[in-house]
Amino acid sequence: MESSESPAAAAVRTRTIARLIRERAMSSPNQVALRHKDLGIWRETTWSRYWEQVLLAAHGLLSLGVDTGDRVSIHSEDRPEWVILDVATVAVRGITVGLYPTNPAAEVRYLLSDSGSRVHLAEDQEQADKLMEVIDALPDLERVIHVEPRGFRTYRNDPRFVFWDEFLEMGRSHRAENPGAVEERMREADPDDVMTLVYTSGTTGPPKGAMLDNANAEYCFDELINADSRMPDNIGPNPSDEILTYLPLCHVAERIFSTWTSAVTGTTLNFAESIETVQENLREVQPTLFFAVPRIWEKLHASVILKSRDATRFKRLLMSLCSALARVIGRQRANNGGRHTLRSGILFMIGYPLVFRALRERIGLRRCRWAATGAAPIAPEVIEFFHGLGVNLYELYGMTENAGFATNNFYGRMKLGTVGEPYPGIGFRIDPETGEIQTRHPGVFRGYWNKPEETAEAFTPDGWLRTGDVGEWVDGTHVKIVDRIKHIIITSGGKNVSPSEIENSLKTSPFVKEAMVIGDRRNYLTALVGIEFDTVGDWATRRNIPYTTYRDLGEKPEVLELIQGVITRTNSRFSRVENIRKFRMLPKELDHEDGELTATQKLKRESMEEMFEELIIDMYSSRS
Amino acid sequence: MEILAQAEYSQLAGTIVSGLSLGTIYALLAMGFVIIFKATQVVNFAHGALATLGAFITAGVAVELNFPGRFLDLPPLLGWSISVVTALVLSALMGILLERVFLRPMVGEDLFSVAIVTLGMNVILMTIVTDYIGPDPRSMADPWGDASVDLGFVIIAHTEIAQFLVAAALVVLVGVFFRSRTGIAMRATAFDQEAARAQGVNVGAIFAIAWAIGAVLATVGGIFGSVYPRRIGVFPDTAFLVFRAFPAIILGGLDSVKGAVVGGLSVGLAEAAAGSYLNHPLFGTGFSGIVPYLVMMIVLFIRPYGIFGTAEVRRV
Amino acid sequence: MKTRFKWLAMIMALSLIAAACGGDDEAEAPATTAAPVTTAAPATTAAPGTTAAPEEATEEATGETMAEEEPMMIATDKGVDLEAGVIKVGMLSDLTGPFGPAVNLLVAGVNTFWADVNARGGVHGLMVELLYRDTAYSVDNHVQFFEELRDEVVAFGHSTGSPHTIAILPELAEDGILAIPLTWYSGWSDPDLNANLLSHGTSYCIEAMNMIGYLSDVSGENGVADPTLAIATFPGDYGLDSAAGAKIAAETLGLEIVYDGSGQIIPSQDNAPIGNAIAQSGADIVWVAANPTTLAEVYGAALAQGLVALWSGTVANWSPAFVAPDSPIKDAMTRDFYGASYFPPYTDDSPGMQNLRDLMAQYAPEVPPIDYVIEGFVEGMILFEALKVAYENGDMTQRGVLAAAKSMEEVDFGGIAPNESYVGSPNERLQRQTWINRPDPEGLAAGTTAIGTRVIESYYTHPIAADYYFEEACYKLS
Amino acid sequence: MRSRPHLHTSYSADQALMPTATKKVALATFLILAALAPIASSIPFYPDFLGNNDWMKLLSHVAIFGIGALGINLLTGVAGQVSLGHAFFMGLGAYVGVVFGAPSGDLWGWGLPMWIWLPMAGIIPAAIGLLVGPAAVRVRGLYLAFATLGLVFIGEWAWRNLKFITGGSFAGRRFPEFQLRMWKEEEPLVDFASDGVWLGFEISEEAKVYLLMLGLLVVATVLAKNLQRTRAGRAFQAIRDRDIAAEIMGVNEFKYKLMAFGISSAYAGVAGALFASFVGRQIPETWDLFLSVEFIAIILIGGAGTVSGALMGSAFVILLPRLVQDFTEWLSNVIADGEGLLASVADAVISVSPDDFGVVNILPGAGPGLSVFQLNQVLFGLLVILFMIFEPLGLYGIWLRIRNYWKGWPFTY
Repeated sequence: MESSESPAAAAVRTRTIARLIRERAMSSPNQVALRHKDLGIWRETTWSRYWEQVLLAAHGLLSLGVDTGDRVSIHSEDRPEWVILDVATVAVRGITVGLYPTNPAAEVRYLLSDSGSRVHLAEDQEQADKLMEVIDALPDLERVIHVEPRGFRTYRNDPRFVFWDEFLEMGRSHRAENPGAVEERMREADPDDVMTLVYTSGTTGPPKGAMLDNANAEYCFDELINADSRMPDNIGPNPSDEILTYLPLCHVAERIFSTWTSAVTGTTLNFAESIETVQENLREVQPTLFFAVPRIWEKLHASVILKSRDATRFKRLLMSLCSALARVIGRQRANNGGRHTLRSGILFMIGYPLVFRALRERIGLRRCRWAATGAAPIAPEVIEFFHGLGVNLYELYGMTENAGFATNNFYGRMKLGTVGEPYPGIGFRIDPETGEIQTRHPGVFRGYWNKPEETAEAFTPDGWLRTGDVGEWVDGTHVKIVDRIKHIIITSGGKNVSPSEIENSLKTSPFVKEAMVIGDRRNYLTALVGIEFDTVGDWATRRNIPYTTYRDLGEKPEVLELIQGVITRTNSRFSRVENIRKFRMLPKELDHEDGELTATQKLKRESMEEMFEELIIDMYSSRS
Repeated sequence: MEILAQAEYSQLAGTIVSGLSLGTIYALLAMGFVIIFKATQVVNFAHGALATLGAFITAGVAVELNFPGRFLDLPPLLGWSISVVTALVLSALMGILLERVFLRPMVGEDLFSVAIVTLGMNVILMTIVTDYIGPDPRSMADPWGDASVDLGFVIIAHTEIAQFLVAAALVVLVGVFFRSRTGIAMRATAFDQEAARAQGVNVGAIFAIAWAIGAVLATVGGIFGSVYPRRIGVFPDTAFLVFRAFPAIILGGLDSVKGAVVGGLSVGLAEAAAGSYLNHPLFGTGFSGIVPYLVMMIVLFIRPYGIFGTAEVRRV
Repeated sequence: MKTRFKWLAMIMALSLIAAACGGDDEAEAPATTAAPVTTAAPATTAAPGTTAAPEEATEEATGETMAEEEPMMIATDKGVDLEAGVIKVGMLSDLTGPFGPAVNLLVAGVNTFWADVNARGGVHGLMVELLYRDTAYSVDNHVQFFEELRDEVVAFGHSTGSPHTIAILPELAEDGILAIPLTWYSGWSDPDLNANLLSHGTSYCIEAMNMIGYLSDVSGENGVADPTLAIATFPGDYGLDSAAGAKIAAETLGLEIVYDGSGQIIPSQDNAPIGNAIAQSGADIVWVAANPTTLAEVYGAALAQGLVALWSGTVANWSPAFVAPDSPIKDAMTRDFYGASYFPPYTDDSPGMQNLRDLMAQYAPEVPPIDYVIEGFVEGMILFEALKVAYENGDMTQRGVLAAAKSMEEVDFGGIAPNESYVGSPNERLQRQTWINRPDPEGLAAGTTAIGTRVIESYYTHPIAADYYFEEACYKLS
Repeated sequence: MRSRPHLHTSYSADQALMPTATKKVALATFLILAALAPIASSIPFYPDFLGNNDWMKLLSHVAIFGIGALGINLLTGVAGQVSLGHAFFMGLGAYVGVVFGAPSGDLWGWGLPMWIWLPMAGIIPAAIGLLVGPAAVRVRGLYLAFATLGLVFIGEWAWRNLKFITGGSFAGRRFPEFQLRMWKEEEPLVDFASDGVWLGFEISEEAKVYLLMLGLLVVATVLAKNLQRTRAGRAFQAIRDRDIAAEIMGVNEFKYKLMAFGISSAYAGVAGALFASFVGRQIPETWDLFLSVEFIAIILIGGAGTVSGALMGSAFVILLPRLVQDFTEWLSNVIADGEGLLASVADAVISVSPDDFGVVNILPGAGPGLSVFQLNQVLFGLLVILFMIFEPLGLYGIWLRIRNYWKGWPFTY
């Protein structure tokens, strides 16, 4: 079919993800493309069935009248239907808009009305209920697809609702009537077609929909996903790889890492049941490629430390020996660009059969050959630890606006504490004045949806993308991210302090979940600290400290002492001006829905400062 | 004609006497078993060993040690009674010791696991008792010998009369005990150990008391199972009496002391009646031995928790 | 484990004491030793001829071809180690089962006998070692322990229980191993069963015939012309074999059986109804084959109902406790009871018994003077003879010992039991003598009798028993 | 998915008997080793004694009791119905087997081949079990235990009186030998009842029987294990754990309890027939309460509700007396050769000669203190007690702990 087309046509044509998946379905129809867990069993979907579903969904969209450039929004946890509808939308030249499952009703309203979505997928009753609260304010919305049948009794008579299976049925009949309609539309696909709107999380101000087009994606396919050199032994992702999909697919990182990687290289996608079950799903799937945000790595790290504390005396002894071993190995490797030195290799051969192998099996990274962290800063100790275990964990850097394309720690050339080197051949510079990182390459987005002013702000006059991040060169090759420009604290003494560095150092403690350093235009630094309820609770139980709630636990004198210890330790690593003088415990667990965090669990600093104003004032007024 | 009727009449009377005699022994053993079960939730498979051990201790005290006869020249009945009381105290201590050593660690464990522990106790006790009894039955040296009263239509041995009186007295004593403070505490413990503990009941002491009572009742049963006309002394096979008492326990209901008495007597009567009347070849050898079990199974079919047993509350 | 709980599974011929004659014209039997003298049947073995004087016989038989100091060539396979000088003998005993207490005393006799033999040079210098296994009277344990010892021993010194012994017969036959059954089942005379067994003593069946015959005579003397008979026994070979003997006697003598309780006594159950039924039947003679506690139960019940009759039973029924000073039934028993046994009592004044008492005093002073040990000596003597003959035959293989045992013509026990012969037809070999005993409370109290009885008839054979022609077992174990 | 043991892509994979390759290999190795026991002496590093006839017998005994224990485990361990009637069904199976399998003679016997009598020994007890079941379903808990105890006594009475089948009390009869015939030919196709040469190895009768029992045990185990993961198996467990809740969820309590009774009785029957033929001769008293109790002890010691527990339990109960015996034998040798601390300590409590003092008398026969055989019994009882006190979950609990120790490696959970 492909070959029947003229080379000229092929040259014009753009390789959309829909097209890539169709190719996979042709070349390896019976290989497993998707796997998801249903009632305890991992159900498999082959490439041919995957494509079949995409095709039906695309026809379904056509039958709903989705036209080129129409927006289709998806409000769901990660699941095959997410990907299928996403690809189907691209196939019919629509634009996918992803919503975080945690988005509350107000944000749903904003996102849908901002994007002007025509077709919406609400996964289940929960999302549908959110939608129904605000649906009257969404004149553009025509149809709502739901995937879970349960709980839709009340909406049964609402003509706007259509159940996923019915939706596919509609597609089937549409295909019977209009065979080849989707293929037709796919052939028309243009590199300039916007394929998706990725809403930035919006640590400041309302979210903005970054437009990525097919050309952006294609550049990403070729230069990022297929960049073999970034992976160990120069073996890029391939069909024998397994990926666990668990971060929200509306985020650009997960989209690149899951949907796009799978489409380009044929790896198998495994959908985690939910974000809560990631650890268990990891053990089951044992992915070979694994991308995670720092929060997940910190959690894995903490769970290892915690569980080893519970172990029997002998195991504990062994674990502490092997952790020391891992630290030595990790440091050796970190200093050697991520490769083993002779010494670390020998040590690894001792530790592997004793503990590392079993440990990696337990955390689900036994077969992981490449792992990455990004989207937020991470403490170097964590990377070192995983390197010690033999997990090749690299920090990389990118953002929605440049299709995730900026820097990467390439295999064998990694540098701890940096986000790596700029990809070869891209435009990358650090503004000498502000220290802001700026990029220019074909992956850079087209602009914000319906926001020309903001779009203009995003670019320098000479057409470079402003990332908003302050960076500095390390050894002239690697880049270190200092902080968001907006977050940099300038103390009243005039010193520039990067709070996230301090915060990350605090968060390496298994007891600290959240930390926010404050001190802009103040005499000294202070911090708001949120404890990790599970681990601190466990710690308290062991010491027979009774507690009731999160707040109660956080205010126990013993816990305050514990956290003080963490802060003292962190302070010792930083210069005096960067030391935290006072801290207060957060009285509640931070939450997206309460507006303290973004959908990607980043602190909304401004609203935090507003919400916990009293605590902050207290830290700067009282003597103690 | 009249002679025949006379014979039948006296056979009936004889059957009733031997049935009651058997029944009281069953009742004594069943009561001990039930009290232990009720208070401590232990199915005591070593109850037979307790009975044998108790009877052996009695023989030892009365004959081997000749206590108190070696010090005092008392009338036979008084002297022997002192021996028996001494033996009962020793048996009670033995019961307390066994509970403390083997069963206290099992509190809260599964019923059947505990039963296996008592089975192990049974092996140990029986091995030791058998070794010490030796090849011949050990005499109880009871003061009644083979004396009997002839009522014309039936002859009753003195030991049987003594047995009825003692058993009746013990039943009354147990009844009184359950109305005492300790008895009420035991009933509370049987009902809910945790709640009883919360009310200040010393549950450990209750366990010890239950085992002491159980051992004493077993010993009395063992003694009467080992004297004329039943036996001429204690022998390891005394232990088998307890297996024969099982139907009595179930019939009355595992947790009912009243049931143990009623069950014991009715099983004894049924067994004796079957022995006297159901001896047609069609029933084969030893039919009377299974009559108690047949009765038990029929009763269970009609009342799955025995006649006086508490129906277990079934919860979801 | 099961059998360990089986306290009361009783049965078997506890008949552990006994006797039989033999000691009449063989007066020359050496009085100084417990070891009897044997003459082997000459034709039964191809091995060098043996006579009573082994050393000389060997020299003669081997002739000049063999140097005087050169040891005799002895064939061995299992259980005999000539270099170590050890003979191993298996003992399948019920040491903790229902007969444990009695068998342990018996075993004391066995041990004493062999201790004496070993002290005096063993079997031609070979020391005998006994390997005990506790079967606890369970067939499966019996078979298992047989298997454990099968390749370790040259023969089995005893094997407790008839069904148990029959269970290992095929394997005994397969390997040609000798075993001495510790039961007195009449079927052992059956050539089909006894190929590998050395039975001894008077069978349960014939013992019952002698006793019923004797009591019928006593009744006649007492003026009861046609006495009626009641029978109450255990099930199994012991009870039913003995009941069969009683019935044969009753039939021959024309006695009416007014109550037939063969196989009715069950140790784990209440046996008082049997006593009641016997009392109801009004029998003149009662034959019981059970054990002491069940006899007491049946007798007690009948006595309580006022029955007075001639009670009789095997030695396995008897316990000295019946006539102990504080026994409730001492007087009634003394009046009513007759006991059969098949060897003389411990207090017998034969030289063999005197020697036995001396040895017991020397080697096992803690064992009370009790008749069970006599059976231990008898077994030991039979085996000792068989081993000696086998040595002299130059074949101490398992099969060699069996062949030697089966060639023994006249085993003399020095008066502690009737002589035994293992050649000839079953009827020629059949033991028919019985000792008849009466309770003797005075003797027990005075310590002149260990078991509380005195002998009133020795080497007694009633015409019924004398005329009895063995064709098959009185009671057949299928 | 290879090397991803937890990635179940179907329910059958989730419920697989042998979920991992490691398990398969371990089991296969174990089975091969077990099957090689008869030629132990010709295999290097293999404990020779296992090939001896007496150990072959002991291990066959373990296998047979293992089959029986699987049955009681199903009823008591899995379905939670404590039954003391197992001995009855074993006896029933044995006598069904003998009637079908033994040659006719004084007693009943139809002389049919083993492929008939062995299955019948399972089928008929199962049928009787189904007949008794409806009554038993009404009764619960301890009362059920004692009601089924009645069955054993009624059975004993029946066996005592059915002399034409059982041979009578304390007399017994011979049981058919293990021989495979097509029909009633003279020469059996496979004769397990005599020594012979298999695959060039001298195989004794005992070893042949052992191999047969091992094979039957494997079949019985696979069936039992399989049953546990079927709908019925899950229903049994549901009834055990919360009977009313199970019923509310649509589990037909009556039907499944009955089914558990039937299947358990079939296992008991087959085990009984095998046991009787294995010993060669049995008396009716074999099938007594203590046999039932022994089986309850087996599954409790092994760990109720688990197939491997049933097998480990029977090995424990059958082999322990032998081990205790060997131990005391060794101890008496130590005392006899007499030097060293152990010997003097042991000598203090054990008397080796009549004038010696000690709690235990090493000589059989009457003497001061317990005989060594009585000591064996006391030790056995003590071990059972200590076991239950210190490991109420049974051998399976120990196994679980060992397995979890490694499974959780390098953590504890």
